[in-house]
Amino acid sequence: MNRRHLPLLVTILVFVLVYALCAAQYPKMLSFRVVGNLLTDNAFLGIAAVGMTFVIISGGIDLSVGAVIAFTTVFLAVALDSWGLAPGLAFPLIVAIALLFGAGMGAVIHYLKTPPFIVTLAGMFLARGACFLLTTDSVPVTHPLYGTLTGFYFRLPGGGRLSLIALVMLGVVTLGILLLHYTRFGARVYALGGNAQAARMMGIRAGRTTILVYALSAGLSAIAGIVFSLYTSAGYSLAAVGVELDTIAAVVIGGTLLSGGQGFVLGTFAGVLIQGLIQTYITFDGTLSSWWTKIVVGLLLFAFILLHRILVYLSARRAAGIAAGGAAGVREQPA
Amino acid sequence: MTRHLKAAAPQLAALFLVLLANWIVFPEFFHIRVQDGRLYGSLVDVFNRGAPVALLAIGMTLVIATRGIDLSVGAVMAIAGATAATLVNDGHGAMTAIAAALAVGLLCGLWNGILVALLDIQPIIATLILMVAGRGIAQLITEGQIVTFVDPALIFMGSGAIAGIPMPVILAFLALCVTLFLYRRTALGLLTEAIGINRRASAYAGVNARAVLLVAYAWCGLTASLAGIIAAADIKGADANNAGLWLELDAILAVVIGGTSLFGGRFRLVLSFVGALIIQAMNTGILLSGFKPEFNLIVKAFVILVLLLMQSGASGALLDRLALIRSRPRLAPEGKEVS
Amino acid sequence: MNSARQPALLDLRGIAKSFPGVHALSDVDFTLHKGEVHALLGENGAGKSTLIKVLTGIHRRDAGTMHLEGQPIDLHDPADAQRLGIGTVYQEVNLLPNLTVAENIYLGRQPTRLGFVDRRRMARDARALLAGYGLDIDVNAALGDFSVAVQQLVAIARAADLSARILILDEPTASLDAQEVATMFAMVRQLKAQGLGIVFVTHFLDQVYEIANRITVLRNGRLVGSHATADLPRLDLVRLMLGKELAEIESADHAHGPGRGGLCASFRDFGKRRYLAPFDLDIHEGEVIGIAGLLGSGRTETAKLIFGIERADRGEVLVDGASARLAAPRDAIALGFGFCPEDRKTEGIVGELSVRENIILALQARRGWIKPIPAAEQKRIAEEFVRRLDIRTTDIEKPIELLSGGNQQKALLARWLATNPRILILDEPTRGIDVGAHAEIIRLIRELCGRGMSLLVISSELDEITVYSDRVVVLADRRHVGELRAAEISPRSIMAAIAGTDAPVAQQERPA
Amino acid sequence: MTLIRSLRRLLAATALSAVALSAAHAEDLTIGFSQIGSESGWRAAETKVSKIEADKRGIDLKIADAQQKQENQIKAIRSFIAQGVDAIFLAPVVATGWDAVLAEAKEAEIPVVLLDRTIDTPDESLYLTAVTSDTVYEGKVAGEWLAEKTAGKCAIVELQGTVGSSPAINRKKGFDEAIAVHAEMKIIRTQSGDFTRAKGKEVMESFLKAENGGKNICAVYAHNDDMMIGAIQAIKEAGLKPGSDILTISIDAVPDIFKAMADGEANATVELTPNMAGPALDAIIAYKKDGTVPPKWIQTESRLYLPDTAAAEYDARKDLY
Repeated sequence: MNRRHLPLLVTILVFVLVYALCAAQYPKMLSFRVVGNLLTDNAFLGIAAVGMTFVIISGGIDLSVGAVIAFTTVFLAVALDSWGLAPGLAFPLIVAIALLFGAGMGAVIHYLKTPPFIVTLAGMFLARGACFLLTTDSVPVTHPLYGTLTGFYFRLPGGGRLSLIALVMLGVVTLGILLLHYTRFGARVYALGGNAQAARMMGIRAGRTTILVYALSAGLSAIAGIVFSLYTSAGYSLAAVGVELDTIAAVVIGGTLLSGGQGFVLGTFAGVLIQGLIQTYITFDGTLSSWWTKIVVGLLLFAFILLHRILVYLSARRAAGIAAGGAAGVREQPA
Repeated sequence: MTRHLKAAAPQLAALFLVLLANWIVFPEFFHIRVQDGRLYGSLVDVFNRGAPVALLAIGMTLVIATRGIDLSVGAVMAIAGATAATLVNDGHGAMTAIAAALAVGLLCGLWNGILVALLDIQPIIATLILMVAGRGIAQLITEGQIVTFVDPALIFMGSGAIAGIPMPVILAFLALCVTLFLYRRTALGLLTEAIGINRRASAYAGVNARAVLLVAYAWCGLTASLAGIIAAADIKGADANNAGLWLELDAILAVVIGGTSLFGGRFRLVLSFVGALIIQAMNTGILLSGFKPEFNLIVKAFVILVLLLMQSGASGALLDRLALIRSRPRLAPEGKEVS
Repeated sequence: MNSARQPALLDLRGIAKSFPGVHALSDVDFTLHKGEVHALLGENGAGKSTLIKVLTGIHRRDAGTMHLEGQPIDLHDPADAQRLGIGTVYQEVNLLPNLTVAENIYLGRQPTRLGFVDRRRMARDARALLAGYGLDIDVNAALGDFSVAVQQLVAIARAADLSARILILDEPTASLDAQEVATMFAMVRQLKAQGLGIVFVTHFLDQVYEIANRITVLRNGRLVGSHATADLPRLDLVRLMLGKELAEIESADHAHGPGRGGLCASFRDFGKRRYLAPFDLDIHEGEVIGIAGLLGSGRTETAKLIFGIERADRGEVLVDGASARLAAPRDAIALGFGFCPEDRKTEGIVGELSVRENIILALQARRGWIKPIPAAEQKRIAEEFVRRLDIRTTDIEKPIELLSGGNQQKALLARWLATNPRILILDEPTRGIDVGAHAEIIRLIRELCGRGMSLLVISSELDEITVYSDRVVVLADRRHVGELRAAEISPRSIMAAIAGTDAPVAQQERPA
Repeated sequence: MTLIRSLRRLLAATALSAVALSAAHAEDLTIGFSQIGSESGWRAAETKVSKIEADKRGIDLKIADAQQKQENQIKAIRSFIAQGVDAIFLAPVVATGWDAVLAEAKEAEIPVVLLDRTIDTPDESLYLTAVTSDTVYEGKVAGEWLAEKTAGKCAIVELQGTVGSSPAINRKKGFDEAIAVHAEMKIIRTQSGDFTRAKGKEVMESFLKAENGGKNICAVYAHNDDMMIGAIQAIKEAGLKPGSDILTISIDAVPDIFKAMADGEANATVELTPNMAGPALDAIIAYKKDGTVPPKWIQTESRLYLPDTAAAEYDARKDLY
């Protein structure tokens, strides 16, 4: 096994462990219905989190994803219902707008040398504000295609459903894995996050990669928005508030370092599922007041991070011990 | 002194421009009169309403200087307000309530500090925990209700005035002065900057990085709790659901506008304070302008972009600084070496 | 080999480059031929790095012409240089430790199939490429898992594979031991034979004479001479570099300090499992103890244990006869220890802080945050050391990262001298700094022990160790393997001890 | 191998859930309640009242708090379906976007009751009934009261709720409708106070300054009482008397506004009752018992309260909040 994959394995292990614990208490959680729900309900989160994984591996952060999702839903609702645009036109159009928006943020980050935190914060205000300009109402989408698409699902045993949007998410996760680990672009993203200066000296155009990364994140957020719009068949300017924090948490739980240069799309996927699992568990319990829900979510997050750290620490120590014992004088010691 | 003034030029220019814009949309912007023994006017509002974010920005500056970030300050505000309100309603004196609220804030800060300094959890995630759970704790204290109180001493913290100057402004300035004293009259500021720039080298030089981190987060919790007390006193009630909601973003923004790098290191407390005033001046301007509320966020986004452009374009020195900071872990350009 | 008729591989004429306030390069010419190793030498700040950055497209030149095989070229960024066949290997910033070895070699030009990176082929190619240089490592492991030497070899392999024309080696041997250097030179010779032009920047004159065909010397941003190696005796080279005779180094004699004072600290059975075998060590007042051994032999590890950076898991420390606690650098500092680490950039300087702040940092940390050193006092201390150690800076308020390496090293030394330590550990104090600063630091070492301070000096330069040490502790395989005393100390005896052939002193206990 | 084992366990679990579904009796009902969150005192009171009402009837009420997010509410409803509850209460955070998930509930034969707000759907069979007030009507009641009080002549400033939220939109709409018939009633300034006291106070402060120290303002209309309580403080700090110099009208009827009314600092409030669950529970019990289908809309009262009854109303409510 490669040491690089350790955090990923830990995340998956924790997911299985947590699921087992949940199922031990509520056997109904071990059903296809719950599994189907996990995938469907977290589809938009998963898609946005894939984009966030790229951004964080490149050493940045994107706070605008929730706002872009909301803008996409509002745009689609208005475009399909008020402007009478065909979905075949509206979908590519909104993705293109988002790509441009993300590229713009990437360009500001790179050329004005401003921290991504602030640039994407401004982007968040801008996208959320743009929603209000289109409409402040929540607008239902009545286009017949939506009914067709939402009505499409594979039936799982026990009343579970594998919906179209869940499939879209699984597709995006797969493509994300391919893009990150099996393309030159993916390697450039790692390079940029590992050490921007060294990457530049190795001939990587930091500007282009930065712009592409943020464009990708915004584009995926738009796809997440399309999924969200299918999920609710509506456009709403206050949709997906705070989703950026959920995605960041999912990415970090998935074993990606916020400092950049390391991480996995698959880990992010597991991180999304873990968060979904926590929510499902709390709903199954059903006795928590609003405030205890918040406290418990916080504590579970803490417990998870702690567990993750302990496992990584223990394994790293073992690995270091082996390296020092086996190859003293050749391998360098971690300080 | 002139060097300091020169470094502050972009921020002061930005503040001037925003105030000018306010004056254009509302010609009486600078009118100030005395009402019930306190100064009254839009400019006073900028300071008065800006005080909580300014307080948050003070603590946030210190945390950011250590190369960290604190997302929990908004939640800490809610906890502190809830604590103070509940205690005065239980018959404790205002002083006890305030002291307890500050102590709770300090405790929250220490918790963050422990996660970051001792458990080595990345700050953004470590403080995310309290950001999520903290508001729950505040609601637990108030049971989800707005706890209204009538204690005049506690209310004085929010809407009282001394010599015509509103209490929140006095408290924010006081906190700034105390923090400046604590960090600049002692060696704490130097040590904070040192660990923010190069934690390992500082540790090798004998700097107790953990202690410095703990102090920064604790102080951040303390200033946040003071902001929370003010926010509660201002409306004579602790609103655990909404007090300080999303203010952490404003505070971070204020610090960045103030010119402290998110990559840690050199920090500028006074300019963070100015940054908070710039943000509030912008908010007040939007309210006075009579724009539809739908435009608020768009206006805010554009003002931030313009500020960023000003900081990077108008001041080449700052651009160099940022460029240098971004490339810190790498080689310094040899061309600048002294031969 | 260097035919005058055929155009030079690379020809630079009248290159100039200035930064605000500094003329980094003025009117520099440089010519490189195929199949030669061309050493580019000069003190720190002479303009070597700037010239290289112009060559690799990181800086744009202000004036002058550049020709590659007779064609004029103009470089805008490192990618341009790469495209034209100019590859570079740096001393510090080399590759990306978070990527695998194979990814590092093929970054930007990975073999693809149907648009996707063919990882299997990439690994196969990488293995084959490295095997060609006699390197057999797991190419799918992260580069950061390997030693600096291996990383450096991978960097050269990448650069050579990438650019068939010119290879620039910017102090690539700075952190390698003799054997690793030999491996690297074998690689360089192989590349030279393939017809590459190689620019070699280094501080090690031995290495220059071992491998370079030609030497170009820069001083203060100007060209002072370009000669065939055979025509330039060592002494002349030093003279060219310094612009003066350096009698001091040549006449270095075996002048030791006043000898041993009382026992100051002693380590008994001190060690850490999987880190360093337990050792015994007594340190006396006014004594210089040299610590010798190859890179990775446990030299730096010894220092880190003594300074409390790594926590020993057995043994004890007696300071002035009393048992002491050593759990963190702060404990060590409280006992009066000081430590100048080898890796200045990441472990030594605090880059953005000023020279003054860097100098007083340790003193301030020891006093605690509550008692700041008054501003006037800080200024006095900083200025005193700037003067005494001849730290070249325009202003003590200048960020230390803008100083040259040697001056940074001296400022770090000042940081510890300001605390007036009893025991000062210097890890490679003369590495990567120019000849002048080098001599000065050696002079300082002598002066310090003359004043009763005890010194532990780690160095790869056996000549150097021989000059200043009262005693030499020799390490190998993370073990203290021997100790040499005054008269026994010579480069030869140290090497013998390292090799373990003829250790003159009884070997210490082997670890379990 | 482990896969096969977990699959087997999965199948066993699903079989179990089928048994559980058929075994439901009317007397020991389990109801899942997807609540919006606890964004206001009113909301917390609604949650509290719902629990009390459920306890009274011996019903197991599982409450899932969505932290103001629709996606969380949808997740909660899906979880309730997976658990096989007997009925689902939904207080929708937004009017749109419920069709798909409610269709799933319908397919699983779980009746859904909407609380407090209704939804926007072409298919009314997706829910059994809606127990709500009419938020447009609330705004209208407020507007009509003000028109009567000022004889159709008033310069109004408006404190809106959170931009884009349905009560903000509807309460504005109802109020606008009511004053549209009076040519001399005009909203001269409107801004969002995010439903909070702090923002209500801040916005009112700037309104007062922008409108000649408040002298141009005849009345303030706030979309909820909390913003009004903040606004009242701002008016007092500006040296004016709320309730006489500037009239106040707001919506919700939380205890603190009654206190203000008793003190003569507020003029009127329109009630939004926190007891939505009571009628809903009764409807469900009847439906489960003998299939009685309730009316599609059970409307709660939107009563206007004036200072005369304020003290008594305050005493009656303070424990609920």
